[in-house]
Amino acid sequence: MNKKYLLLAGIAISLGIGILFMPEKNTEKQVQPEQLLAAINDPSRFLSTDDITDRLVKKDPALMLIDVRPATQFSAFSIPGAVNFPIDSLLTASIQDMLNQKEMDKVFFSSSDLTSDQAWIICKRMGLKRIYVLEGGVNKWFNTIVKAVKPAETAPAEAMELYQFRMAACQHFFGSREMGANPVATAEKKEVRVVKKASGDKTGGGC
Amino acid sequence: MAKNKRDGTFYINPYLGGVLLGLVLFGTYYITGRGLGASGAVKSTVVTAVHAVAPSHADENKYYSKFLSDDVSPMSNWLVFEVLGILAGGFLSGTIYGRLKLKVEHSPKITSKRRLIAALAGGLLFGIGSQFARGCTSGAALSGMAVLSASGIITMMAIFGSAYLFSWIFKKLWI
Amino acid sequence: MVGPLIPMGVIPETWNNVIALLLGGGFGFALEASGFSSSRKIMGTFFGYDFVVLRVFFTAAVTAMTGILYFDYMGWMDASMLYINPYYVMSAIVGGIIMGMGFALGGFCPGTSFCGIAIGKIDAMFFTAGLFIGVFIFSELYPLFEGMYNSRNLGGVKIYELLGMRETVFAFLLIVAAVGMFYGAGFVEKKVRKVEY
Amino acid sequence: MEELNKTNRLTILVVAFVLVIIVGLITLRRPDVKYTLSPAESLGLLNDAALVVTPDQALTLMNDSGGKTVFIDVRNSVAFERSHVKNAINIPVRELFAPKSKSAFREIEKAGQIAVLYGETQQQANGPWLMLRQTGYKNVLMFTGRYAQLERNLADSLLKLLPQFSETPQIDTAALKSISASAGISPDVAKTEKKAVAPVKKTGSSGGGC
Repeated sequence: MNKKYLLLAGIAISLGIGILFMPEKNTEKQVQPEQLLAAINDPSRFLSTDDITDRLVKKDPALMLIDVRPATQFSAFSIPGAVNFPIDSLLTASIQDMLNQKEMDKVFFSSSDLTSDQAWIICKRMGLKRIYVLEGGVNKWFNTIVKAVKPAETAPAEAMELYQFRMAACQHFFGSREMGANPVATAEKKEVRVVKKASGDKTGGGC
Repeated sequence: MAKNKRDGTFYINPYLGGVLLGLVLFGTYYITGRGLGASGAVKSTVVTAVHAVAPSHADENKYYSKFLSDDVSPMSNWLVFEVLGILAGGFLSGTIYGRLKLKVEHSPKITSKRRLIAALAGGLLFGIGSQFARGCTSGAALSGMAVLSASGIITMMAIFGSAYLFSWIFKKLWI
Repeated sequence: MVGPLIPMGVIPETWNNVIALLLGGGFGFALEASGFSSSRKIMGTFFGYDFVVLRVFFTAAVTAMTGILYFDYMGWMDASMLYINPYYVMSAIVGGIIMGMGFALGGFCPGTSFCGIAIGKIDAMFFTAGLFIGVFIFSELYPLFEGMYNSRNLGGVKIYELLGMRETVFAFLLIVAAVGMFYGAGFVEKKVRKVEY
Repeated sequence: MEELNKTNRLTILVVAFVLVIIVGLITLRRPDVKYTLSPAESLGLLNDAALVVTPDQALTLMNDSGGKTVFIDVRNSVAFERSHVKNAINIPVRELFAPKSKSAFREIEKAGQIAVLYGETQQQANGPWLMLRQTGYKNVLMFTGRYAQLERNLADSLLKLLPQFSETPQIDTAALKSISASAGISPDVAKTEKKAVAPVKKTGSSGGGC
């Protein structure tokens, strides 16, 4: 046979030997430290409480709110529609599967945004996509949305609009005095459940 | 080489063909993230045709309706364009190497008619089999092997294993 | 330029069809130029007088696999984003066996039959007509096959995971096996009586 | 089989393919920063109180002139210029893995000192701290307060003005109760209501201990 085939076979085998020396895949799939640092330095991962509230009220099916606090704090109070993945259990296979849904926006939150940001860093390192942090966490959410402060009469129109939006959202989640009189609030009542159901369905489909 | 290049008997070195094909396959994966395929185009065409002739029937059938969605016509499936490309590429190669000729290729021991019937039957079986295996030799076996998928390699072994067996049974058709 | 380009959004989806046409052209050219438009040449693999299918098929698979593995290693493409056909144990094997039978009868596979059509092979046209009828029959009788078609889905599993091997080891063994087969093929070809076609 | 004898183009193609791979391998930039902790180990860091410095501890460390502690300011250079902890080194977040920063950390490590990272808020120091810990620095601590708490003249006045959100739940149960109590609860909402509201009373009675 042609001598060149020996050469070609040699090339093929040596490429194969090269493959043998490649490291195991799963460690390589992590985001490298330098990229991770760049991601940490990028504040676009923070979503505001108003933004999240807006999406909750509009029952965005791609929104998945994740409470990373311990179960006791979660059961005490949490944002409606959130699921509870305590930060210690974040790396378990079933939770990673749920977080690995490409079509969902996963938003971590804790009481403030520290623990949630730590969860975000670990998950980002694991190569998860479309993950975010709720800026200020439940505390800020509670204080801006549930306890929305009425702006002064002299405040600009935007501030008043924001206040009205927050009040409406609060009614949407927890009901209110003017219920019945406000068609928006009644119409949206059912949607709280839809949001929950949607997120439940999605997480179920993950495994 | 230049002399016999155009008389239709010239073929490129099979390893060269293999490397070329491998690079095309690799390019397909690199660009689209999916492998090559051929039977998918047939499926798309059948689904579209059935849908055009009998829309209600297509919607009722569970298999057709899997591939019918309201917004995107299955005909726009990129495999169809890929098959058009195959036809163009094959035609180009046939032109270069002088193989363009309308004919029935068959073993001297059998008639053209027999060959055509066998080809039709073979195509029919291949059509059924490719739906079972979710891809044909190119879509499931070749593309699957490139990414080392289990379905690709198992399908490849099943195809070649049974083809070896049956080719001896149908030996008369060939030699 | 980290691949795969279209899923990564480097190339807009609107280019899909143009790319499909070009890649298909390359595919068709490689097949035809290697002789896959001739059913008797293809069948040579099974009777031992011409191993062109074996050579092209395995060279292509090994080349593409090597390219993907190296590009993934070098970070030029993300192999985890590649589409993996789901592995349905029963239907893959049954489908493979049926296809093998069709292969032995028809002498083509779908891709090569399109090449045959391109250069005017009438038998390839009949084969393709058969393909359409076959797909149609399958779809019409789908309720009969549904159970088997959907049974035992293992998902997009890789062969080395199934065998409990490391990917790199399996890839290396595949390359060695391919080279060994090429050597064996040359050996068999010398022994077997030539067939004119 | 004469086509098997024509190998020139094949050889050229294969060699070109191999060349691309070789060029790729040569130009491959190995990341010079590597993780030394697995994700699970990093997760374990988060609950370790020995890895953080509370504001009280920080103030004692600042007064202690033994030179055992180096404060690292991860804020941007403008904020650093305006004011910073005495003798602090400025390493903005984005420059954490720059060669200059690495040599600085190496020196600190060599001198047996301890680096305390602080930012405008704890949140800002958190990322760099976790990154350094994950990439193998064992002498890096995180300051758990905000920068204002380190700045003596600012500490008392500013701290009260800024709203603070800490990891302690700060849910005003009274406000929530008043909202839900006054609402005519329909059966639809009741489900969410109960789940969200009822346990709050419990934490309220326990004095918000957690």
